[in-house]
Amino acid sequence: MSSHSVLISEPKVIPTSDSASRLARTWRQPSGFWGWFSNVHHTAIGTRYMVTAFIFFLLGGVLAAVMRLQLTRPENNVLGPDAYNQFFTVHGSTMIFLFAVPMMFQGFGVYLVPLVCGTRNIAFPRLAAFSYYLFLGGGLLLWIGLLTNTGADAGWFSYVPLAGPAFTPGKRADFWAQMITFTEVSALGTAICIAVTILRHRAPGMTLNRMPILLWEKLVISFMVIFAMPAVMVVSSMLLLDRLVSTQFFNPAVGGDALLYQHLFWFFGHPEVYIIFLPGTAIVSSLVPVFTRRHIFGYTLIVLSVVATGFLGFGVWVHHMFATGIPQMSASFFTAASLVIVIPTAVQFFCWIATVWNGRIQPKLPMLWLFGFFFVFLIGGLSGVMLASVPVDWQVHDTFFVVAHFHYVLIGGAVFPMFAGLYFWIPKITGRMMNSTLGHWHFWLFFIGFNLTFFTMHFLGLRGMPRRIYTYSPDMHWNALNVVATSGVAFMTAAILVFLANFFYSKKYGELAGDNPWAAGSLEWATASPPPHYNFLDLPTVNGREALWDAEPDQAIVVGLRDDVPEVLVTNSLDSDPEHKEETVGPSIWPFLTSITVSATFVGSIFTAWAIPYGAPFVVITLIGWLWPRGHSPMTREEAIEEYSHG
Amino acid sequence: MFTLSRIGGLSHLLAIYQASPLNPGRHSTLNPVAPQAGNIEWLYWVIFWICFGAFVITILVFFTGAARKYVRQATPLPPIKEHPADGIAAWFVGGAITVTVLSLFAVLFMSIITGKKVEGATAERNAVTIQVTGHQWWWEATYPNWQANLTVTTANEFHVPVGKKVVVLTNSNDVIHSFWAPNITGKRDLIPGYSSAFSFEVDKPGIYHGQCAEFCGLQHAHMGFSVVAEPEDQFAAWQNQQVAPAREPTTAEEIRGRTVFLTHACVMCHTIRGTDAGSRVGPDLTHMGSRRMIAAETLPNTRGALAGWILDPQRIKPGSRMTPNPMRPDDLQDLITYLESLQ
Amino acid sequence: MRLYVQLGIVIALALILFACEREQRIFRNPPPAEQTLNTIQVSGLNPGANPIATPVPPNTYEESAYAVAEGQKLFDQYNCSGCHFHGGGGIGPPLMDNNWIYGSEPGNIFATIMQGRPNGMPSFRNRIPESQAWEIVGYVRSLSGLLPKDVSPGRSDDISAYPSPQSMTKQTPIGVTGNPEQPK
Amino acid sequence: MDRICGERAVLDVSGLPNVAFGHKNVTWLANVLYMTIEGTMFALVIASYFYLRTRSTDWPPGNSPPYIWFGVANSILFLLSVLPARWIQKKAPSGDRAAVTIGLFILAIFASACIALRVYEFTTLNCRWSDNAYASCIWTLIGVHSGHLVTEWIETLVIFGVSLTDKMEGTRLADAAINSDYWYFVVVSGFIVNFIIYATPRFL
Repeated sequence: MSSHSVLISEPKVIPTSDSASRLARTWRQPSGFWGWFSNVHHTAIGTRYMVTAFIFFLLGGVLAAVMRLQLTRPENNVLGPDAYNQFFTVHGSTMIFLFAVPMMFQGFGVYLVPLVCGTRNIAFPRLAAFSYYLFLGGGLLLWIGLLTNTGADAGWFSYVPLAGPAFTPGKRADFWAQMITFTEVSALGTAICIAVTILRHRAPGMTLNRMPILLWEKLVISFMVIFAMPAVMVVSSMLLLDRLVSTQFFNPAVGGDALLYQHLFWFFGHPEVYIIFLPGTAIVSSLVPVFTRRHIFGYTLIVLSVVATGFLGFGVWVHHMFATGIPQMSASFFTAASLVIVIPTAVQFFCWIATVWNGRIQPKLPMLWLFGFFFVFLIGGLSGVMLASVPVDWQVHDTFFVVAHFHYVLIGGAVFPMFAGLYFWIPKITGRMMNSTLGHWHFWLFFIGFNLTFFTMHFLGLRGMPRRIYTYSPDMHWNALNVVATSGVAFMTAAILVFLANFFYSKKYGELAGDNPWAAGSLEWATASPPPHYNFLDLPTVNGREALWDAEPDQAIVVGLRDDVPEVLVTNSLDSDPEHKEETVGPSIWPFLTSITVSATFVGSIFTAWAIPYGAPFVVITLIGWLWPRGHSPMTREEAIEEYSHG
Repeated sequence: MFTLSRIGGLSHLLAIYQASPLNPGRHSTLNPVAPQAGNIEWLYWVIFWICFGAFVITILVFFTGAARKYVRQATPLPPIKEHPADGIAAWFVGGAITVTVLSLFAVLFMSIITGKKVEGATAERNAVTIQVTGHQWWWEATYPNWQANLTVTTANEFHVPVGKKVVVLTNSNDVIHSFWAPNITGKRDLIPGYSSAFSFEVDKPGIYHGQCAEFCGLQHAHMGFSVVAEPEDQFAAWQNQQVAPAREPTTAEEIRGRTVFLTHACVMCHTIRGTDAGSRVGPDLTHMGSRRMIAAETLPNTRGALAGWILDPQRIKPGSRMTPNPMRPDDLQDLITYLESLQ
Repeated sequence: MRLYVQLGIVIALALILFACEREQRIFRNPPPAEQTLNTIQVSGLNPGANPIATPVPPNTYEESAYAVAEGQKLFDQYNCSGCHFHGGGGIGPPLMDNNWIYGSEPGNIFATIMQGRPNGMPSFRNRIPESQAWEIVGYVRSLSGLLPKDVSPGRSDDISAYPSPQSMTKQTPIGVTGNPEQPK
Repeated sequence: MDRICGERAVLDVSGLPNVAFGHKNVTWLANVLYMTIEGTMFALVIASYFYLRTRSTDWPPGNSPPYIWFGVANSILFLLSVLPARWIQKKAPSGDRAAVTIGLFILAIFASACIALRVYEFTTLNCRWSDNAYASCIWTLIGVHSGHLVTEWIETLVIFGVSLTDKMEGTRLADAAINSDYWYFVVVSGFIVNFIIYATPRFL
């Protein structure tokens, strides 16, 4: 990093100018134990999402490692069927609901979107904070369940009737269903925050056709969340109602239907895959220009692809149900749809390749992870083409082939870009660079381990090993392949340990990053690392798709926002023209208190329907506490200082 | 010494072969014995090679592009290109999209054709029909006949004639299961409240393994079945044998064994036609001595395995619906003698 | 760091609160070797004969939702429904009300199943293993709300009688004389 | 965009207003997204209702359709309640606090009346949620909509409470106007839900 020594500054921003100190005072977030629960700044919330989701990633990984140990040998005794079923259900649910979406969409989204937009905070910061607490509540619920032998055990999609009242006694499936409620309310809240931030808080000049692809993708994902997540909330609520108050949605004896569950679930479940994968492509599209030193090729094509994926993602859900015996005609239709959705992803791939050809690749660590992404995700995408074909799906559906496929897609489409993104943005978050040598070790260990474990699973699937079996007979000839698959776990574990060591080491002793260590072009690099709570000393204006690269020598800054109250600029959705100024809200304990009352109501409703009428008044009280106007709008400067320095 | 090391080497080779993709395995999509699985295997390989080609080309193009302009030392940073040569790139992207779309069309077309072939007609007059009902965690098979006394009921072992069309009607008694014998055809879910039909015909005589492929609870792993494909005359003989009521016990042990059966918990769940035992909760045992395996393909049908299974099934299949049956050793021996005699 | 310690304590406390037998999946209990061996018994009906001592230990199966749900399945599979229907009663007395001719304690019901009762209830001794009988006892008691709600089964996947044991309000058991049972 | 030439180019936004009404308001957009979420939920439950219809020979299966007149009465009440909601929206941008307060009061009364009628609707559905899948759907639909009704009623009361204090100014007036948008959503979804509950069992 010697080349950018001129850019390096201390990671802690010490405001020097008068305006900076006033801004720092106005946007100050409280500290201390209770301050932690009052903080509503998006960098804090985004970091929390990332850290929490990463911890869940580690926990889910531990479960996976134990399951692999169980499968190493035929008729192994590491786990019994009961524990194994809980392990794989909690593993899947954790990775999807507590890691992938919170990390890729909420974590990166909440942290980055306001910075890339060039605004001071996310829209509805209290809602964002509330969403985080609910996400945490959902995660704790699922894991406390596992630790108290109440771990969900009907698979991460909890098909009925198996998860219904007749076949899963006790509260295991209820814990799962309520975890869904927690995490989906959280994702929906965040989606509103992110969509509104992107639509109304972009820096002046960042018109729709200059919006970085990251923002486009986050916008599309927000809308996908808004249309997809209600489906899973509806279906998990139906499951809860069936289990708790004896509704008959899924009871075939009295007009209910088991396939209704599958339709509703996958109407959410397939868009969910794209909700997980699109943030990955967002990271790729953000990083490729930086490390090829070239504007991305085919901006419009990529944006159109992303939007098309958003729409098509809702039209392919039945391909999870080909083996249910649906009519040939509709199977063909959904095969066609599933193949069509390959095209937008392929288009993005080709555009990245074109960018790589036109640019000059820099051998930096995040780019290495992007290579990993290209390799791994391509395999996952192509095995997806195989699965889209109905007859092939009839054979390999619900086998280890599918397990291999979706790990290639999800680890390839989310975890590899995540690590690329973490190595890229951690300097912004902590102010210090990550160690590149350790990063290379991390990559190669993870890449080798991943392929050992999951590529082998393709063969296991073709050779008839169904998924979700806790053991198998020695005469099935699956032993040797399973040993290979388990051996990869050792590599991946080592890789993750290397990453953790690297993170904690670099956080303390890493090279100082400076504002823009990668010489990147988007707005998050126009401020200090880590960013101050007011994000930008002067709000920027934008002149091109890569704001910093395309800036004119005297690119204008925004003046006229008050620095004595937390004011943000609201711009027009399309052209990003300034429309009005809005005073945003400051730190508050109420989102946390609300999340407590809401959580208590949700958890209570696992056990009795009366929890809802009894819990509702408390929810209302905390909501009123949250939303009741304080002070006058707009406040005088003295009042503002009074409010925010003692609040 | 020489021989030993050679054997050791051979066994290693064998292990390597068994692990390698070359070995199709006994329960495998790549070792078809029926036209249905054969068609799917063909389709699989066609799509596989298309995808393999796509993978190789994409990776080659990508890494060539990356290597071509690779900057070893990034100081000073290369300037940001303002107006790169986008013309070639546009041709590349356009061409690549065209190839992708055409390949996808080919895949779609072949999938639909193969799907039609595999699904076939299920309303054939001359077919053998099997009604398969999924239970937690075993398979019930009925060969329906308009004469009730010619209906065959058995469990976990489906006999089919070679070369003749077999229509499977599916149903489930509790949760969703999935009928899958990969050497024969693709899987089909058994969904409570739905019944569906599919058909296949096995070309090669043999015993083929199958397994439940939709997660169905605690013993999903031990819900196997076998398809015994045999020449038509053997099949007919089997059918005749299965239609008959249970063989009358002849020896003293067998008679005592039947008494043990009828006075213990067995009778609460199992049927032996020709006796008072008529419960339909567990598998029909009228001809259980003729089956190869017990406990849904979990154990071989031997005296020892049977004894272990009757005494403590929860150790073998934890969570299974079969209850432990503590009994006196002589009772157990006689019971097993009787059960084994039910050919 | 302090925050994480505090969070850890909260989680640990929560675990202690939650940890209970409710979710235990009982596969083999008691160990088969310790169970009473069944003997050949030719007659199925023996009301009054062979009285077995009313078992003293409480029904541990009643603490496990899994065991009670197994009892629910067995209740159907062993055709208890043939006489009692789904608890509503028909040929046999209803099991959802508060009327207990032979007592509502687990031991009483166990004895009823094992020994049979006059007027038609057959003895299932030797037919139904003790562990399963205890599971059925749990289910029968849940039908009139005598078990905690989180142990009682929800609705089953058939045309079942309303309400499910889970939503049944607790009935105070009374004997056949109409007097409330004496608590033991 | 005015540019003031000085040390560096600037975009001066000090003259921009602090409050925006209608679609320019940020909360308005969030409210629209929120209604989209809720609307999707309603749509999915209704889709489930029609899906379950295809799995049953007669409809409603074994129950008689709900008693119709409470539903009709409530629909009429919904229709009338649009008037005060619209009035609030008209008056809020001009800063007419008294008019907004009165409008909120009337709207709250309408909402209370709707809830009261809803109680009668619940008693005349002619089914219990645990009877069959049809009944479960009906109860879920009306239950979810009642939840919205009560939420909106509380929200109106709270904003009415705010309007009695001196905090009712600027963005609070905009919030009052947005509350009316949400009331429209409750009304429209109420119409659809009532159509499903009361009309479809009679002709499906």
